[in-house]
Amino acid sequence: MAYEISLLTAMGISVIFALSLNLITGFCGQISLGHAAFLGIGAYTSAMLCKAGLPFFATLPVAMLLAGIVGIVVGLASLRVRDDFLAITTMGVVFLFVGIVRQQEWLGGEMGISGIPGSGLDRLGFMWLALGLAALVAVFCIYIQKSWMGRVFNGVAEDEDTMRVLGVDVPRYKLAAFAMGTALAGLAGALYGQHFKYIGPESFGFIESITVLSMVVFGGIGSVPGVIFGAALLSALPAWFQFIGDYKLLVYGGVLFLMMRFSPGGVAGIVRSLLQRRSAGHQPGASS
Amino acid sequence: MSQTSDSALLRVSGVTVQFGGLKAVDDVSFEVYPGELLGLIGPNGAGKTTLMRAITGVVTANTGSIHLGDQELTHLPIHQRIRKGLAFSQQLVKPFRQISVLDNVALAAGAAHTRSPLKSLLHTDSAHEREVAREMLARVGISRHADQMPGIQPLGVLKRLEVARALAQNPKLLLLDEPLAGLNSKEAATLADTIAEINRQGVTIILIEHNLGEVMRICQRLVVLDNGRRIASGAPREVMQQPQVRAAYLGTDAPAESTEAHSA
Amino acid sequence: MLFIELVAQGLVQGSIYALIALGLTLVYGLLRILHIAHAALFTLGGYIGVLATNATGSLTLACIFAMLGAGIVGVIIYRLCYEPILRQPPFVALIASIGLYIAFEEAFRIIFGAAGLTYDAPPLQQYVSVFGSLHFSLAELVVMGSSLAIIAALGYLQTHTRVGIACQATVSDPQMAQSFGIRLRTVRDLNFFVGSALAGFAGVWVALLNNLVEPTMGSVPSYKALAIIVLGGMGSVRGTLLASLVLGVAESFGTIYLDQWLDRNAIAFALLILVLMVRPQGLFARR
Amino acid sequence: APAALADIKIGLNVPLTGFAAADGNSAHIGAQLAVEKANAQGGINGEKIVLVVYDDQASAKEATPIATKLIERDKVVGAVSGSYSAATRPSAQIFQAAQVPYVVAYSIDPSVTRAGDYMFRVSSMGEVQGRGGAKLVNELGKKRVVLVTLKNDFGQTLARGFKEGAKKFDLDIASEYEYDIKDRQFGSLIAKIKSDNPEAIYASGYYFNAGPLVSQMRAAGITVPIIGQEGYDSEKFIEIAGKAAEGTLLVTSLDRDSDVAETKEFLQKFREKANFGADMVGAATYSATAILIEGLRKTGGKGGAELRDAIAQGSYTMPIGTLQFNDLHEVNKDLQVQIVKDGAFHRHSVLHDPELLAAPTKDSK
Amino acid sequence: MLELKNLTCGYGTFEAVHDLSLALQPGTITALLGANGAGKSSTLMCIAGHIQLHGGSIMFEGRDISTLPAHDRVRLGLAISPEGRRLFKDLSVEDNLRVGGLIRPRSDYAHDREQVLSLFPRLGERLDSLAGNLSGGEQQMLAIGRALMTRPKLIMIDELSLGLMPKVIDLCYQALHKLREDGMAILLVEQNTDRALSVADQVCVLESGRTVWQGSAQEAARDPDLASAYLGLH
Ligand SMILES: Nc1ncnc2c1ncn2[C@@H]1O[C@H](COP(=O)(O)OP(=O)(O)OP(=O)(O)O)[C@@H](O)[C@H]1O
Ligand SMILES: Nc1ncnc2c1ncn2[C@@H]1O[C@H](COP(=O)(O)OP(=O)(O)OP(=O)(O)O)[C@@H](O)[C@H]1O
Ligand SMILES: [Mg+2]
Ligand SMILES: [Mg+2]
Repeated sequence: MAYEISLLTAMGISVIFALSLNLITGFCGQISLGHAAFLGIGAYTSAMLCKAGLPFFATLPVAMLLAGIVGIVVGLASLRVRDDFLAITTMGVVFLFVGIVRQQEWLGGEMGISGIPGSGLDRLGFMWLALGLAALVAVFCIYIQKSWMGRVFNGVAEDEDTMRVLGVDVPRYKLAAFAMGTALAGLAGALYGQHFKYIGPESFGFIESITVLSMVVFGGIGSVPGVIFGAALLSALPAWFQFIGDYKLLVYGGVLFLMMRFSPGGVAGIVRSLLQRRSAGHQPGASS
Repeated sequence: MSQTSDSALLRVSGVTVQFGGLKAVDDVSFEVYPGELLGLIGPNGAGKTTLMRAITGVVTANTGSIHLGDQELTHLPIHQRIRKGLAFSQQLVKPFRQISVLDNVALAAGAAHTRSPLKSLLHTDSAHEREVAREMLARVGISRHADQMPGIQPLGVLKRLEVARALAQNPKLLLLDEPLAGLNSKEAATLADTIAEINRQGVTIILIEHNLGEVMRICQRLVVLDNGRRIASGAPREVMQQPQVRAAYLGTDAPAESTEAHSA
Repeated sequence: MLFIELVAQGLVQGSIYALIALGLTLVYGLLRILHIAHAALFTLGGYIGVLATNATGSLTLACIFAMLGAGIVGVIIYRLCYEPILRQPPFVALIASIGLYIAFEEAFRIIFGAAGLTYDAPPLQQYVSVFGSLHFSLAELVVMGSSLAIIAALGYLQTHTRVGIACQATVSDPQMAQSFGIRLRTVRDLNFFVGSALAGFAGVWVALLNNLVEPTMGSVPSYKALAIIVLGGMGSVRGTLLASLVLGVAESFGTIYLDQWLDRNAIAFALLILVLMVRPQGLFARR
Repeated sequence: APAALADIKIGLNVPLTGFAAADGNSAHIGAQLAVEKANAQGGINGEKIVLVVYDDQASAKEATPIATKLIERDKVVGAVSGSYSAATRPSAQIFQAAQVPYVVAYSIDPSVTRAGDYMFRVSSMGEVQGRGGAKLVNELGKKRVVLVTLKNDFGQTLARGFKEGAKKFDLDIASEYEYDIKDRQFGSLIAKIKSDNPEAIYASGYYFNAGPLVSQMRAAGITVPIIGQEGYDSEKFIEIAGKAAEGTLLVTSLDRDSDVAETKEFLQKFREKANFGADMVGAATYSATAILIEGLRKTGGKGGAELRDAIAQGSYTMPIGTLQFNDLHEVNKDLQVQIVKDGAFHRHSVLHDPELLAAPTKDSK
Repeated sequence: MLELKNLTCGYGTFEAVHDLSLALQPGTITALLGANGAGKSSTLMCIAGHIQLHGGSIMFEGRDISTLPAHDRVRLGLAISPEGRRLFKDLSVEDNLRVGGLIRPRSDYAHDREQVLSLFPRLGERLDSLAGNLSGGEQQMLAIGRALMTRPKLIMIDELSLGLMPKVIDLCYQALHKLREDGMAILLVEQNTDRALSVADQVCVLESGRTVWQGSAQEAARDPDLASAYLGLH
């Protein structure tokens, strides 16, 4: 059982993390290649505070707050750049994060932090915590989609100039997306540190950023159920692929590539087109 | 009407816009009074669109100032100018392609909800805005297309969508950049009537248009630009009689009347 | 003296970056995709270079093979991978490209082993002194010279020839470009071939400078080359060269004087972010 | 397999894919050799030993579920880490909690053995190796050194140890530089080092850093001794650096010219199986696995506390030296100094200094 | 010269143009008219090779070009100034003209360019500007100029007068007369209906993709229904 518990906990954390990126990239259209930095900020904040004697649950809001604040700062910087420039700037953020953290002795430097005090929950309880939080985050994301904020995000994602013409304060919305997305990443980070009991700078680097973006795009960018599925699947894939041993990453890379090549909308895209085909079968001529 | 510059709704004074070495707008001043329908005309490349963009903040004026009522707009970002009561439809139409024609207009109508991120997060209902949107679509005559996607609409529909979207923002001053382009004469006349009607209902309008027939028909006053400079202004007929306007705009040989009669 | 030597070393490193980033610039300029898998072609070039040199004993032949090999694989990647998803939003191509890169890296490892390959008798290792006390290996000199020459040639091609203009038109509006007699496929194939061949060429020389080609050889270029083309203003050949050299020199000094605060990658990206905050369009805007 | 129920399973986590795959490969071969040898000698009371191997990509994220899986699914009686610190650290916590003995081959993170009494480590800590490096510099009669440090946990602990030693031997550290594990071009670094004019250079790194580093230093005209350590200890280093490798000294644990039968046999078997010569990583993982198996022999295949105590008590003659665990389950041993001569590693000297090279104990900070 | 036989085309399953038959002679102007969404632009894009044919065929100078790719059609002498102008926005005006001249021998470039610039002097003043920065009217001039640079036998112009000031419209129509005299066939899409009717030799009116009226200009002038029913003239 412990194996499944551990896997499910990791999945829950990945789901929160992926949804948080989806908020920024999927909803608001601001591509980010450096999201792992915020996972890291959350993880380090929570771990340091736990070690300082704070109970784990008290560190959660602090981790979110700190990640969110740094997120706003990064957001402010990224207001100046667009599209691919933004992508590369955010990529820079993650390299800076790793570059700075690894030099900080008080953050454990290259060694990272281990022996993080427990949360008081047993492994099963912690799994339910992770899954529960993941569900909450998912509900929150769906709510955003339905609210006016979701509409504005969509507009900003498609054409921010026109949104300005409609009287929308685009920078503030972008910042709001960054703040919410990075705070949630901070939450995921706190859980991450607690789950793995060890964190180091390399755990929050470019690779991790790319991995989470893959989860989002693989599931179907912008689609909450799709992203949940993508995150759950891709986070477990390497473990399930143990049996192909040497070919594990080869297959992983291949799967990513083939998915994009044949269903650019990700899993959500496949589901959507299946549903469409079915409804078209029932009532010919139906469109949209 | 006693039209002093104090009572002006929009006051543009000494605005210059420069792109590199090119002065697209060169020291232009004019006023728009409440309730007016002002035609802004001039040759291609005269700087009309640029002037409109300077008013709305899409480009920043190098010099000069812009006032709406007693508020200075000159250094405000676009969205704040819009919130103070400007709305505009652009020469190149840019609808949101992912949402229906109706939702495009509804999004514009929801300005009250989208004022701040927090407000927008707390509102989900859009029935009222969709109602407004339907009304606007009906007003410009494209109700039929309400539930279709904008991506497949022909130009004429998109042009009117753009006007409807601007109207939905419930502006004090509406700037229209060539709304009639791409419409045939009947459609153009209808939309021009709509514009005049909107104006009668109290919305002040600046209309940029090359369809002189309609311009002469519905505008109360004209401002003419050429090479970035204001070369004339006044009542439409008088302005069109001025030789420098005729030379710049109509070609020296064309009698003004023929051009008017032509589309009227 | 040390100052000059550090500048010189920075320029060597910068011209290596330029060679790698240049091909990426071409591809990016044409299709606007962040082509991470470009770095895999760089690695491929390295492998072909080492294997061919060891087999034939001729570095020149090896360069030709590597360029041909990388070029052809590049075209195949374009045809099979990017062409069908061109209309999709850019991150689709990005993720596909990342997937492809991972798969390539793993394929190299499985085929050639994780530990990498070396030249049996690495050529051009002699050191020569320039201006008295500056020392370069012959290989370093060739890299610098060829990257400058290639960049000059490409810059000229891009702005002064019909092919260059046709490419630019294709970037701007592919459909309309066809209506002016431009064969889209030909232009894109050509671009991918040239860009990938340059990556292959760079691979041979980096493998020679390190005397090592490893499966992960492309991992640094995969992102650093992206940073460079952004710094250079996306799609500008001149900008790419300048950005590469600036970065090379900055790293050269940074790794000596800033290593207590930032590592090499962080220096590169700190520079990038700094420049972008001042000039959001990069050092050179396109064209 | 039908006999599987009776088999005794031991676990191994190694990086078979990803950036550390080359080391993972050697470690895997080392572990297999140990198991094959034991099974050839009749296993444990006639029961075969089965090695359950999982790829952890040298990453914490992958390692955690693997450790759980080894314990829960495969029900291993003990396990070996053939991986880097990033993967070994979190695994250590899990094995400790499950009370499954875990023998660590070459991860040098101090927190591993601090995780609890089910943890064992067969290689010397980074600090110890670093101190050994300083001693070697002193024995060479050099005073003015430049310290080049690989920027990761391995490099930094080495540097820390070296600096401790340097203080003791009164060495003058002229300057100190760090580089990234991905670096292969060291032009600017070398230019600076030349201007420092040192008498010796202590440079940490793995063979893929060290190969280019050493050859570039030699090409740039630096002739002073270069001292490396375990990370250099692979034939690949000599292959990459070529002639420039000649004369390079390394402080390690594997003596290629050893007269010890175990070592000789291991070196030969490894070359047969791997098609390349043994390296430190392979030797350490072999030793860790062999020690775990010897422990199992003593308990007759039983795990848990019995196995822990059995391992802790013995003294083992291994390719990496004669080993005995202290109260923290770290080993005290001599360090081997190897020199590259005629394209191969040979014995240069042995560093014997029980005090300087003492492993940390439970009481040390 | 160009003959459309039962041309049917559209997007996916949607048919934008249905069963259109039309023949164009050298030295004539054909006006293609109709309300918004009638399928005019689709017809032009289909002839240019950018929309797939669902049925029927396109003959050019006696040769079936239905399946010929777009880049070969232009070499046969078919040029288009498309809806929305579709300029190469981040190329300069000069470079846009150069792209237009790509299929011509290098030596003709200077001469062709002179001709276009004498037609639209305004472009001559803006040669170094990026096409995307031009004003609406200037863009329209460039789009037509770029098409003329290919020295076509048949030019298709979508919404000729869109966004142009009266003076330039006059110029354009004068130019059309001249091109016709030189033997070029012209296929014109216009919303400025009476202007188009005044120059056209042949008229075709579409409604929802179907041909509802076709005939010569004289017939068009005589048919009282045409103006009111289909063309929205008062
Ligand atoms: N972003 C820009 N950069 C450089 N030049 C520009 C830019 N925008 C406009 N221009 C130039 O400024 C001049 C005025 O352009 P503007 O679009 O204002 O003209 P206009 O009066 O609207 O013309 P039209 O009636 O043709 O739309 C033109 O010559 C145009 O080329
Ligand atoms: N890309 C597209 N995908 C699907 N349908 C389209 C597309 N483009 C146009 N249509 C549809 O095809 C029909 C004909 O459009 P077309 O643009 O040819 O009309 P048009 O006569 O040129 O109109 P306008 O005068 O407004 O330019 C319209 O109903 C339009 O909605
Ligand atoms: Mg305009
Ligand atoms: Mg059309």
